[in-house]
Amino acid sequence: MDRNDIKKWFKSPDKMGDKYSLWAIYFCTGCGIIEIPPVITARWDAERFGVIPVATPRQSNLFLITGYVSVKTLRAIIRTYEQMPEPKYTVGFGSCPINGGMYWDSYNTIKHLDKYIPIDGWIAGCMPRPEAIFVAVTHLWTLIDQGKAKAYVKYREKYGLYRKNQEMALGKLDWPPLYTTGGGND
Amino acid sequence: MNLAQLILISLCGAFLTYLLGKASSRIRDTFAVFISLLLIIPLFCLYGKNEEITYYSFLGLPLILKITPLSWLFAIAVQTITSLSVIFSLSYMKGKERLDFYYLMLLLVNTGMLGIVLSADLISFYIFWEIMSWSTFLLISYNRGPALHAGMKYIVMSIIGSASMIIGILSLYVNCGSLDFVQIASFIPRTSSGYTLFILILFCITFGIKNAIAPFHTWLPDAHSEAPSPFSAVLSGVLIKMGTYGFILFMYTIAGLNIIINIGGGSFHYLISILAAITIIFPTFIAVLQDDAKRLLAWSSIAQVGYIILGIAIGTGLGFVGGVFHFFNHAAFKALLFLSVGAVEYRTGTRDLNSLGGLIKKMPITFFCALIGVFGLIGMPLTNGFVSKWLIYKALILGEHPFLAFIALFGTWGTIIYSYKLIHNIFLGQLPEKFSNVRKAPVTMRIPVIFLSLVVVVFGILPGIPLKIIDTISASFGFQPQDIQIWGIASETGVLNMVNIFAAIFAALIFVWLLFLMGRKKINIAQDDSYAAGAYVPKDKYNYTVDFYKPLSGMIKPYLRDFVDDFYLWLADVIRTFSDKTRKIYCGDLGYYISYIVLFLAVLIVLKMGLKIW
Amino acid sequence: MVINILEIIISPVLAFIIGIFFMGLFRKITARLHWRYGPPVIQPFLDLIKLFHQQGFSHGPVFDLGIIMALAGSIVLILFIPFGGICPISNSGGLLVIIYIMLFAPLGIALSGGEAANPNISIGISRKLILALGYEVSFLLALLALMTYYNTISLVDIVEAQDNYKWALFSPLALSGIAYFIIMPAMLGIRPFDIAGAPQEISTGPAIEYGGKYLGLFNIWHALSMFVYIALFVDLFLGGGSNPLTFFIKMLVVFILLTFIHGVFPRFRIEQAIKYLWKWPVIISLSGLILITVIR
Amino acid sequence: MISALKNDLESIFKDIQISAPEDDRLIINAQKDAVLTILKFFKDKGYDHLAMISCTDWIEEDEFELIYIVGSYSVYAPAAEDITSDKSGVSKEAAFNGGNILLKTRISRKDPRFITAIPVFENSEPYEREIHELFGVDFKGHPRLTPLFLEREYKIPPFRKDFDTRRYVKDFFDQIPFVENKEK
Amino acid sequence: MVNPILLIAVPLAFAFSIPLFGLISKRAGRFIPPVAMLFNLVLSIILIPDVLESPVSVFLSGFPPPFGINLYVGPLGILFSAVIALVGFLVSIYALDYIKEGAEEKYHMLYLALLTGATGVVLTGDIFNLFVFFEILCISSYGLVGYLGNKAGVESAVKYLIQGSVGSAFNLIGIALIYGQFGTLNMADIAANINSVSPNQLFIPLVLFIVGFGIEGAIFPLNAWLPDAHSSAPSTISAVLSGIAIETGVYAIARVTFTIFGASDILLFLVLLGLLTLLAGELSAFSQNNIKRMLAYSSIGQMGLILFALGIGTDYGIAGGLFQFINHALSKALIFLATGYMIYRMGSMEISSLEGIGKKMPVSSLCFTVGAFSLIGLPPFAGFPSKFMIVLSALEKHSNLFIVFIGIVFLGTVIEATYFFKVIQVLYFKGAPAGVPAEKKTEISPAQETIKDRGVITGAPIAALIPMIILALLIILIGVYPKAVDEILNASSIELLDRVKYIQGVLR
Repeated sequence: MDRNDIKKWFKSPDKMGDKYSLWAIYFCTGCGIIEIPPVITARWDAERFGVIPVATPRQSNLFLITGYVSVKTLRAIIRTYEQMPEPKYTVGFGSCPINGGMYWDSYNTIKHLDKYIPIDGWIAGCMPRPEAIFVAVTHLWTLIDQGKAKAYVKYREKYGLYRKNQEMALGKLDWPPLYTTGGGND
Repeated sequence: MNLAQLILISLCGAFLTYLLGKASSRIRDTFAVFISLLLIIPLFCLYGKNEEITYYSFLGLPLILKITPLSWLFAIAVQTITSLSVIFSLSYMKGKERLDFYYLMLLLVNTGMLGIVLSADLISFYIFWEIMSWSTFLLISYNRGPALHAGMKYIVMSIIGSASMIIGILSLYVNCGSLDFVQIASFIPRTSSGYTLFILILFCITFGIKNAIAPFHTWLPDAHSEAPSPFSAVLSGVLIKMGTYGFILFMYTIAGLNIIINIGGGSFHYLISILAAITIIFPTFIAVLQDDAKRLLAWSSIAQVGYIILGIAIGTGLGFVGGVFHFFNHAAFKALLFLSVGAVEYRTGTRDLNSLGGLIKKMPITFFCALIGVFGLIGMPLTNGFVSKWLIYKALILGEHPFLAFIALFGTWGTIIYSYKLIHNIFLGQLPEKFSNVRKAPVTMRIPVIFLSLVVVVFGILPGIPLKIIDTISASFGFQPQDIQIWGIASETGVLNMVNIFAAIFAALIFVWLLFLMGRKKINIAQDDSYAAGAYVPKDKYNYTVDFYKPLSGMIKPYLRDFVDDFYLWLADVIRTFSDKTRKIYCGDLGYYISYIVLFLAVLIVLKMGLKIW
Repeated sequence: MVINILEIIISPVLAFIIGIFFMGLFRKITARLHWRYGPPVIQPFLDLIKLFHQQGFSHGPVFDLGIIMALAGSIVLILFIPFGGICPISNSGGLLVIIYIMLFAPLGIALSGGEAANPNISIGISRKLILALGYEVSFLLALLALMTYYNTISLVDIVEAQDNYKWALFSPLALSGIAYFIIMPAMLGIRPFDIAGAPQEISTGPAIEYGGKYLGLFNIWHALSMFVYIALFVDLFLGGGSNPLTFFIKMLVVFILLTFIHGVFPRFRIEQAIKYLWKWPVIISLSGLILITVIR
Repeated sequence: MISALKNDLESIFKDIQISAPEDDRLIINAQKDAVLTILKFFKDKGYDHLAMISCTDWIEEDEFELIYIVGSYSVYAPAAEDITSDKSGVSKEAAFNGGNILLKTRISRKDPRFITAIPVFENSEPYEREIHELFGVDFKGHPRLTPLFLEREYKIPPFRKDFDTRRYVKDFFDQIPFVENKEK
Repeated sequence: MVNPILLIAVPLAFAFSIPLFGLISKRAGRFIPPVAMLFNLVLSIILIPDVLESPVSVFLSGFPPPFGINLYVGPLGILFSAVIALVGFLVSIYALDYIKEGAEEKYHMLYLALLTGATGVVLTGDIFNLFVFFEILCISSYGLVGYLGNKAGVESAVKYLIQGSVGSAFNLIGIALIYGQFGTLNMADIAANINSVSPNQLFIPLVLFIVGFGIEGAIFPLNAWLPDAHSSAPSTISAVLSGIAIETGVYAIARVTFTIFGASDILLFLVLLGLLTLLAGELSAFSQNNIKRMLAYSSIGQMGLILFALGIGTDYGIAGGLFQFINHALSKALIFLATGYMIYRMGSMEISSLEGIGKKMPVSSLCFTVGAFSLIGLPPFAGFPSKFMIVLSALEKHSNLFIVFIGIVFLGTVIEATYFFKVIQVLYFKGAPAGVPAEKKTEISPAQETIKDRGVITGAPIAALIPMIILALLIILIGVYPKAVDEILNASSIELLDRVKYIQGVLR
């Protein structure tokens, strides 16, 4: 928690800015959403760390996917992710987005979310407790510090692959591709 | 180039356009534009000179034309607005039928207005007033359908107006012997104040009807929304201001300042300012409820004219200068708004505020000029509307009329409400599917719109230019001259320095723009790439324009029924039923007819013999 | 002349600092009301740093022009308002100009929101304008009472007239002062009246499409407008303070009161807000004006 | 009261088996073509609420079983004192505290076709759409048998027992390649 | 100096010579009336200058003044005869092409008889002679009203005949009383010793005269015949009737009240009567949808206005009244002629059927508009100076009562403007009708053969357009340059007011 370290603020304001003002847009997918209210209210107060919930993707830079992802919800997740401004970080809650969790053999859920959108960090557990969420946030800070939280750069470079995967899973998408340039866009 | 030749040229120009129209429409169009532009030049160089010419005598009465600073200002406004609307109607009226008739009438209205403004005696004033009235009638009912009803409502009210005017003129002629303004002005102090009040009331009825003051405003909304757009720009820009010219003429040139102030114990001009205040409030909030762009603008014209009359009727120098300056500004930005709405109607075919939207992408210039027009209407700083409203408010507040000032200020917020609705429903929001291939407004439509928006901005930043002229007018009426600089008004009770404000705003804009550039480079995205809670924006179903101020209109709609209009319609029905009854007298039965004759004879004899009346 | 230039530079910066401080305080106090620890007071500043290097999406030239115009309007407004001893441009137009320059901000945001072509934004804007219509009635009545009482339209004269503790709030203008205070939450757009930017109903209304630096400018504008309205209140009714420090303290008191109101009250629906605003504050300010006209 | 209802049923309909394990439930097995008339009969009796239509897949007997669960609000659960109103025209002594009727029928699995119950119960439309989508039962006369939940077409409707989800996941989801990160 | 008797003798001679010309070629008769009227017009214009210096008094049968039948040609008389001749001439040109069927010679004979009767009434100085010419006028107009021969025409002609005869009976009784009283029939002679008799004996003949001439002069309670007569007569006849015949009635009332009885106290009664007629006419025209009835009612209204002006009694007032007479004669004739061919082309008199004629028959609708605008009194047309003078003279009386009267006059103008503008809107701005609505034809003009040639709507023929254009130009000329008729108006109003000068003129 090097928030009060003025030298760091002057050295790398963008990293520090990102770290200590993570505005989260949480998409009420799956059962993880019930964990968010205690995180942002009195009991575990996420605002201490600068994490506040915001209403629209445009204003946010942290995307929490809190639970299993059904095929229909994937469409909304991709749309929201693409509408978020550039330095954006995504955190997957629970085992379902990692590998499908207990719905591993269901015909209707997405197994590996990171085939469709890049994920910076995962929180294991079949619905992690608020403390785990805070651990994830601090972990994300270190990633940002080390410059390893570059999921959005990966999305930009490999957009073609991602787009292909998305179209394989969802059939025709009715919004135009986000990046026309970008590698792997064969 | 004396004044009589001026009027003659514009009159023959009108008829010549009609004849040329028979030859070929191209020649007629160019000739109409040429004649209306040509007339501006002599008018322009008449500034300052006070020519006077008796051009004709009618039944022993000399008809005189004279140019005064006031009439010069009005003449310039009239001529520019008309020529702009002629340029605008070149392309707007292209496909329509009977265009010779349209241009003839438009230029006739222009001649009528010029004649009114330049005439120096009441008879020529009346003659040009009538020419203006019935040519306006023919133009209002130009595009058939409901326009006929609007035209009929207009002509009946203007006939009543001109009837009361002719009675006033003739009683003046009988009592004062001559109809020249100068003689009347010298005659008024000598007569009893009761008679002057009677004359003033008669003329105020006429000018009130033409000016659409509170009780007589009912014809304006129909006339404006039915008339062709270029003409409704002239109609609301300058034509209803002929009433204002009449007010100023009678309250200041003829009656003179000190008479007006203490006539009827000072209540007369106070009554007019209350009437003007009422005219500000109700039409503004009725305009908020309108769904048709031009009807909204029509109601807003009534409200803005209320400001002008309020400025004039307060009776202080500042108020007068503010009122006349507001006339000039209102002519500019209201014509601008009507023309831009006309351009939108020309391109999209509709002016219904519920179905338009998103045209900013397709018609950027029209949007930008309409935006400046709306800023002028609201009175944002840096536009000329602000300066004139500032003057009026200062006159009101320092003139101990806090409640009138409150009504005027509150009217401004009403203006903001309906003018933002106008801009939002036409230009902002999602572009509906059916307007996806709308093209830009044609060039002949953009020239007048751009010129007017320049006028609005330039006179907003450097108000000194027009204020200097208006100050000479107010000085000629006996107000003490204001201390006017190029940048605004400097007086001990409060300085308005527009250049100062402009510099501050411009600096702030530059500073914020730099702050804006400091941030990361922005990415432009399409209009339909907007937040829709994860879904893709559905076509045509993602627009909030229908009944834009639903919560507000729910509350104020019941109170804003137009009672005056219903009263007039009821009156018309009464006359119609009464006339049906009188027609029953001629019932076609011979026996009745003969009995009428004999009865009439008997009654006469009985009256004479029995009661010895004679 | 140099002092004047200096003042012109200092007062916006000072206003920005105080504004940001107020925003931080605002979040801290509401957090403490919610029994939460709450963010550090400089959190809004940190947010700005993040926002300014975050990517911003633009819907077109008017989208940028609108938010720039809004912020420029607030900055110019600050120049007109005497802040303690400092008053950069005091001699051109006075209170009437202030009323009109206040129009820049809502219209600027309305225009940029309009271009963002999102119905939630349009609903937000229409609510904001209707709300403004609501509180404008008593705001104007209060100002007019002031102007007629001191018979001037310049703000500086009003401040001087209230020297050595003859505050307007305790003079016959008390009614107008109370009315002005009642409508302050509506002007600032905080809790009882934050219908226009309600995150739950219309996802922050006009601010939906603002990302990155647009959101940064929006937050700065919100901070400055909070500063302006409170400074105006202090100037008009609390004597305006001889030096910036006393002025700041008065502002702090007023601000904390407002934050308490914000923390406690639920949000009005727009019809309820209008009915309320047109009933009580108008009655108070109208009677204030009548009282003044009677006295004069 | 259940017996009164049972006797009426037997008297009207021939080949149905009725068993009433508990007091408030009546399980009726009926033939395919008698279903609608029975439903009509129950509706007239005041059982105007079709709770749901469900379908079970008897893969061994190569049959689908459609279960219509019919209950009633208006008639049979009158508030204690509200005896007066008999607007529904059914005798009050049939005071039967609600309870459900389960009407079961069997249809063949090869070509699962059945008629729609919309004329009797309008609210059966979504249930039938769901069964059509997840079991592949075709309801004749149904206005719009369009997909309700699933995003994609499935060769074998997913709820059938012979639909192997593991294989489906293997050959659909697992075919989608991972997006390789540079350094990984 | 040409003898004014020719003014009456020549048209009479021509009238009776029409059957002779009829022998040469059947349709030659229609060229006679224009020639006769042209002669009359030229003669009265020649007479105007020397009549202005001193009125000409001619004695027919060579007896000395009080006994012989004398013609008194003052400025008033010559003014009326000039206008009658002008309108008669133009209408007769219009009738060349308009009247084709039916008994043409009889039409033209009656037409000429009517005009001679009118000229005679205007010029005569002898009461009985006045009565005789009045009878010629009325009888020929009965005949002409019933000329169409359809049911409505005959019925209204009979009604007109009965009421006219009642009126002439009253006239005859009045003349008999006067003759019994004074023993002489010469107006000047009666006027000279009028006050040798007590006023209430004089009252009965005066009232009888007013009622008798009032019926022809379309005063309110007496004018019940006018709407039917005008609407069922052919347009040329209704033009002449409302252009000339009604005015002669009013002239007779004016001559009787002013010169003979000099009863100045009856003026207020005339004013009230005028206002009543004005209101009745305008109100009943307001909600009328048959165009000719509407125009008939508006004639009643205009007559009321003229009577009101004459009733004011000051010389400026009477000049205004006479100016209004000129304006009404010209513009009402113009409107009737214009509507003549419109109705004929469209087949029905309903206003709603005249939609979109402005495009099809541009000249006649333009003339209709000019006539309508001048009747309302809009500036550039003849109606404006006349209304100007009337209202001015009323105001000069400086009595609040007259301000109320002026209010009523203007109420009438507003109502008149409303229904005229309604018609103008129908003409120009309503949708263009597809074909000719053949079925609802209430009145077709006498002449044309079958309907087939009217499939396409063409403008009025040239013979009809010339008189209309001349009338329109005259209206605009008088409207712009009123001084042209100013001089003769003042002279004739002085003649009416100044009884003594009239008496000397005749009895010197």
